[in-house]
Amino acid sequence: MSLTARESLDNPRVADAGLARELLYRMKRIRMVEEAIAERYPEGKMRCPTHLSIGQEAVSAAVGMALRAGDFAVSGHRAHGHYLGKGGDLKKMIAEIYGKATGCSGGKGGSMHLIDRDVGFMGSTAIVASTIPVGVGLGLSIRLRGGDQISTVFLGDGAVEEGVFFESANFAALKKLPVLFVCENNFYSVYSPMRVRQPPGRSIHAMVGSLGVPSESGDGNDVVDVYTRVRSAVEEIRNGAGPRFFEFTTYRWREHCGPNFDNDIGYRSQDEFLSWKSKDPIERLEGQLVGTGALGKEDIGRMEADIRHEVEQAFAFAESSPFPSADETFTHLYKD
Amino acid sequence: MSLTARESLDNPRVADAGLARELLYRMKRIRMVEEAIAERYPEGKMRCPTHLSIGQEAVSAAVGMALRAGDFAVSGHRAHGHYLGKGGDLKKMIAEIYGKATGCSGGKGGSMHLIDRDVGFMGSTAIVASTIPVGVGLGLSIRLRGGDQISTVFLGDGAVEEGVFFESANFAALKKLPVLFVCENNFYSVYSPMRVRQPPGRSIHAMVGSLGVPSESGDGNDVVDVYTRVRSAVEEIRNGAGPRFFEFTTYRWREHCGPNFDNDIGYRSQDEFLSWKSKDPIERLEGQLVGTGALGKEDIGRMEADIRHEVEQAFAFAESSPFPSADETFTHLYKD
Amino acid sequence: MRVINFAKAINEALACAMEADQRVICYGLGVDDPKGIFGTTLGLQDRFGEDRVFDMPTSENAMTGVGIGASMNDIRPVMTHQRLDFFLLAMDQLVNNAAKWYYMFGGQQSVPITIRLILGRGWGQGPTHSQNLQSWFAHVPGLKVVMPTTPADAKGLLLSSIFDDNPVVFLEHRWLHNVEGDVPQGDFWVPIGKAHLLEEGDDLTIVSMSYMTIEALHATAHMKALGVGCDLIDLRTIMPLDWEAIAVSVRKTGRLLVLDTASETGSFAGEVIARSAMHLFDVLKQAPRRIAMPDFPSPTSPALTRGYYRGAADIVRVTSEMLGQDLKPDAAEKNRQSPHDVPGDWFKGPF
Amino acid sequence: MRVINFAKAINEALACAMEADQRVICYGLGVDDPKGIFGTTLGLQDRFGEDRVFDMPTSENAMTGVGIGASMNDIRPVMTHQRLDFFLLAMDQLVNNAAKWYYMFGGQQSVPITIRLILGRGWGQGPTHSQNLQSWFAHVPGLKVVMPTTPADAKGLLLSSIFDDNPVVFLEHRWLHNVEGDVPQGDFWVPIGKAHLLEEGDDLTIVSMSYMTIEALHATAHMKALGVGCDLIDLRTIMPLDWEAIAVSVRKTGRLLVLDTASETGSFAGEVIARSAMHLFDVLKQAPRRIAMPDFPSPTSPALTRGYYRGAADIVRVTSEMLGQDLKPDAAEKNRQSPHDVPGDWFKGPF
Ligand SMILES: Cc1ncc(C[n+]2csc(CCOP(=O)(O)OP(=O)(O)O)c2C)c(N)n1
Ligand SMILES: Cc1ncc(C[n+]2csc(CCOP(=O)(O)OP(=O)(O)O)c2C)c(N)n1
Ligand SMILES: [Mg+2]
Ligand SMILES: [Mg+2]
Repeated sequence: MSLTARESLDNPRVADAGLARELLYRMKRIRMVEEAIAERYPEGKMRCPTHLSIGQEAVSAAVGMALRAGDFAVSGHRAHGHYLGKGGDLKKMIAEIYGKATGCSGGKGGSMHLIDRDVGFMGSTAIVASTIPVGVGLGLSIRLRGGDQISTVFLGDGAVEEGVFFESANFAALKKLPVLFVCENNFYSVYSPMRVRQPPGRSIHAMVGSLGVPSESGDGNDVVDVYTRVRSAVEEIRNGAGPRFFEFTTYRWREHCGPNFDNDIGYRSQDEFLSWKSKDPIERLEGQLVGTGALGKEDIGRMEADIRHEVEQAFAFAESSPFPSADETFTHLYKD
Repeated sequence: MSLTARESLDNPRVADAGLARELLYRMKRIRMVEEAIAERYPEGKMRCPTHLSIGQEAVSAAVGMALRAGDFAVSGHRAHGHYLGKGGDLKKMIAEIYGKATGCSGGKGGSMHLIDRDVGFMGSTAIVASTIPVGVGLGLSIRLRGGDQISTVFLGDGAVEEGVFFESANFAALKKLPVLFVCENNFYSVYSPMRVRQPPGRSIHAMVGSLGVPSESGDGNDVVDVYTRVRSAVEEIRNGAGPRFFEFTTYRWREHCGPNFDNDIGYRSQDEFLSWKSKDPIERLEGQLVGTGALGKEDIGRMEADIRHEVEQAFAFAESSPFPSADETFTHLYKD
Repeated sequence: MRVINFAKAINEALACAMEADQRVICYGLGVDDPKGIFGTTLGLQDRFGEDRVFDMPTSENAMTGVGIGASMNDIRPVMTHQRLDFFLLAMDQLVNNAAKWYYMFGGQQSVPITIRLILGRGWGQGPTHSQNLQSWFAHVPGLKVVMPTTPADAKGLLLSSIFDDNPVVFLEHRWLHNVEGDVPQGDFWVPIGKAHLLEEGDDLTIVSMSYMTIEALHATAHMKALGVGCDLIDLRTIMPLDWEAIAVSVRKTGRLLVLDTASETGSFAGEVIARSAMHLFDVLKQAPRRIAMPDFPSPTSPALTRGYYRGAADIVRVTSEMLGQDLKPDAAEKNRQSPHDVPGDWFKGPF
Repeated sequence: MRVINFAKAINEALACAMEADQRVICYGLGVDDPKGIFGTTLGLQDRFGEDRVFDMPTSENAMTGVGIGASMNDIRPVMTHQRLDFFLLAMDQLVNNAAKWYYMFGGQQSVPITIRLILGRGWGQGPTHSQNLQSWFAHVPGLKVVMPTTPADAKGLLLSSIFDDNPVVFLEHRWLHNVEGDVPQGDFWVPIGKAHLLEEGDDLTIVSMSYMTIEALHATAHMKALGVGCDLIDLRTIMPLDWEAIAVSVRKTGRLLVLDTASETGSFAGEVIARSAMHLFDVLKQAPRRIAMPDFPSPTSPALTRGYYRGAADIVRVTSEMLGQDLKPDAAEKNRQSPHDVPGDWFKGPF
């Protein structure tokens, strides 16, 4: 495509609706997968801690699209969106959450431990910040082996508080490694607001900049903007410019872990939630595209139907897949 | 004293030579203690890893003088100067290095594990950066208990690379704790120059500033300037302004660990060493004081004789002190 | 006395300590959130204020050091982590500082902190949320390691831990939080270092800890009905170890089975067996045994955890082998209705 | 073959691995400095370049994760720390990531990294520079734990470790670096998981590891002269453990003494004794014993370390007790001239 997403949308005459449509599709797909998980979670068949990213789809969709399949990515506990955005296999993800043998980790990992090496999704784990140096190490490996891959590290605003983030950013800057850090600042770590975790008035991206990693912040609910900026950073990283850091503000709609809404329990307000809901990245882009006539209601209906079908198939696949056999508990300790 | 040190020296008419004299005395004392250790270390009676601070005395002398005995301080492996600057007992320190029962840690700690609670020197340990959060926790205790004490954390440019430094600075800033961070940037961590550890062009103090701890840098070999700036920061911290960070550049003259010079082994140049030696903080102040007539050669001779006497006594005390009895190996596991 | 659950007992101990002593503070991720660490810290911030009860940044290592430093100036910190696994980030502060400070400075300054770590199990907690590293802590001279089973012990031992002058690692098993029992009201201490003989019998000594003691209670009840009597020793604290309680029992029964919530190799159960082999060799009638988790990470899928975790049936099976009797191991599980990967019907996941 | 020391043997293994395989990299604080990690990394940067041999920031946790990440893209990192104690900062990466990755992702991606940790002792290394935590590593499923004694094993096992597809913790005792021995030239591997029978005898099985094997060699030589013959099994790798080698020997001798460089409680020696009690109960003629360090931090003063460390005389003393003979323990130390707190006259401190 010859124009950046931002240009295409700013300039309806030359609008490349294909790009925006693709971003919309990717966001909707993540949303509908997550909604389906939320809906079915109470059945008690997905028996593992599960962190949904509903409300935060824009970053996953845009960053995933800005990367190549050969690029690497790692993530943390809230990884469904990152996995899907990067091109991870949906069926295998749902099967993994169901603990099935066909899951992307053979049932050993669950929702918090996803992998799809075929598309460079090298792993997500549940210890906050624990994959950050792993992503930097993948960046080091690229440097050592040559080539123009990049390594992407997804992290949250809570992960920024771990010393290992700081150490990892320092090393990435020191060696000018091809690493893209993508921080989704959703203002909470579990139920803890920023206020009890980071000094007032401190900016995450400015701080990271001063560590030596060029940094910027952006609206994480503006998918086109996220895509545009990340894409150009990715090009620079590929060309040897060294690491980059993005802080994208966004908001998690549902509870930290599990399927429910929890604005009633007191750690955040219904008003706050509603104000963020009104900035829904999906409605926003959909509104723009429908408004400019680039997409019709019908197109959207078709898109949703396609996704619904895919999601249903994925759940059917997961439900009908076998559980791992009992002796699988005792395999994969060492690689021979 | 009614004038700050800087004012007094800048303005010879009102010079308070007493202050400068005291700083000179404190620096000389640290230097002469360390020189005596270096001289006697090859005898093989000080049987523990020993990190000398010769060349870096200004920071220890000035910061120690800016603090009250009731203030806390913690440090790392290179702590002799900090301990003495804070008012730690010289005899007990030398005895500790000799492994004697009369040592400040009863022989259990050695050079790398010093303590003198009577003057608020709460401990130094040999794991890089490990006492940084301890110092911040002392700051928290002051907040909880009330009062205008402050807690001082001595650290090196290498310690800045540990994630725990970052975490500790974040917490100190978050809670606005009465913590003074004093970083002696001597450009090396063991034999490793900055270049292989931190990104080019990055400023430690600017980075720490962006974490949320107001920071500045200064010439760590200008003892009066160090004193003046730290002293005013200490007042602000006492008055509730929250933590402060200082990066003072300075230079270690001898090998990282042990008594010798090692400019010949290749990790740094003799030229570099000589250029720093020409900035000797002691010669510098002594020159100024003698130059302005504030001190005579004779005064200095007397000062040195006093110190020499004290140092000799300390070594005599250490040498003549008993070793701890064998069963002391098996005490102090738990406090009853 | 009245019946309350383990979580409430912890909550009472914290409140009681903070009420009695201004120096006690309580912090950790989520201590003041609506869930209050599985209910254990609910209401504390309202009662004792934000200075003494506070949330923290996700900085496990520094925040451990902060507690250590505060404790040196006469504060009594209680830090909490929702899973032990997160605390792996803080081993430097725990081991290099907290455990050694009193010794390495010649007995001048101890570090009276209490670190509550919650041990996960089941509902797909998986490899990074289910580790039980008590043998690590027991191997570090200078630490005390407490692992209560009953609500009363949870309360009494937590109070003893908070007012102990040394660093205490206090391990709470997630599957115990809803276990109910009689708990004395008010200021109630249980001494650190004393085991508790929960059942008496002459045929076998079972040494256990934490959640495995619940499984052992099921097993011993089942076996008692079949005429087999066991001493069931709930260690309560593994460091210091109440070796005398074990020795007395093994001298009586001549048979030893040790249970552990951790992976088998290098487990604390192994330490107990080693000591019995070294010091009770002549009274042992047969080889001692241990039941611990397999030497594998914990898997996530319920299909995989079923064969991973050990419980009452395993205890009965091994006892059968030791005594040469068929004690009907499978029947020992029969009355328990919940799926194997939840502690009881009260647990609805996800955490 | 020719005689070289342990440090040189490590150096050869590294050079050999890097020569043979472009994927091998070597990093850690000071690997390229003039001292070259006690000589073990000297010359490597000159030979293999700054990309493959590099110093690092003092960031133990992240740098472990960096190695883990690199290993996932077909790099073979060898990371080195001058003391195990510093590596306590990296337990999260080692345990939560390296050890579990292969398992938790269903066998799709292993983590072939080698982590060299140096164990300090003597010359006032003190509480924070002398820890021996091999039993921690052995308790974590998924890790391999290697503890060579001889220069040949150091070389052969390091090569096996580097090319093993799993994370290996490679523990080098500082007091072994100057020990000399025959070492084969070139590409020479010793398999992980196989113990080495260093001495043979029918009276007692001594199981040992790392530096304690040197003490055991002094002790067995002394006892042999007095007519007492011991099997001396140098474990070489504690995980996987070569249990068969131990079992064969104990079946022959009926007597077991296990040595360890670590604090006694929770030591790996305890694990070996527990297994012998469980699996060799009927062949044991008497209670097994262990000799390990006391359950105290290591003190600094030579006056305090003298009674802390265990050596040949202790081995002879315990053997005397076990066999009911006076084997003259004190004489076992007599020929050794250096002060007790240095490995030999070559050592002049300070590190
Ligand atoms: C080391 C560690 N500490 C604490 C936790 C508990 N925990 C799980 S998710 C989470 C929140 C992290 O917040 P953030 O990085 O902002 O991610 P978000 O959940 O907002 O996506 C925490 C603290 C953990 N998993 N690991
Ligand atoms: C956690 C840890 N890593 C590595 C070391 C080894 N070490 C001892 S002193 C030192 C240098 C630290 O440099 P810096 O903080 O600048 O202090 P300086 O020696 O220059 O005074 C290092 C890396 C250690 N003691 N602890
Ligand atoms: Mg967040
Ligand atoms: Mg330095």
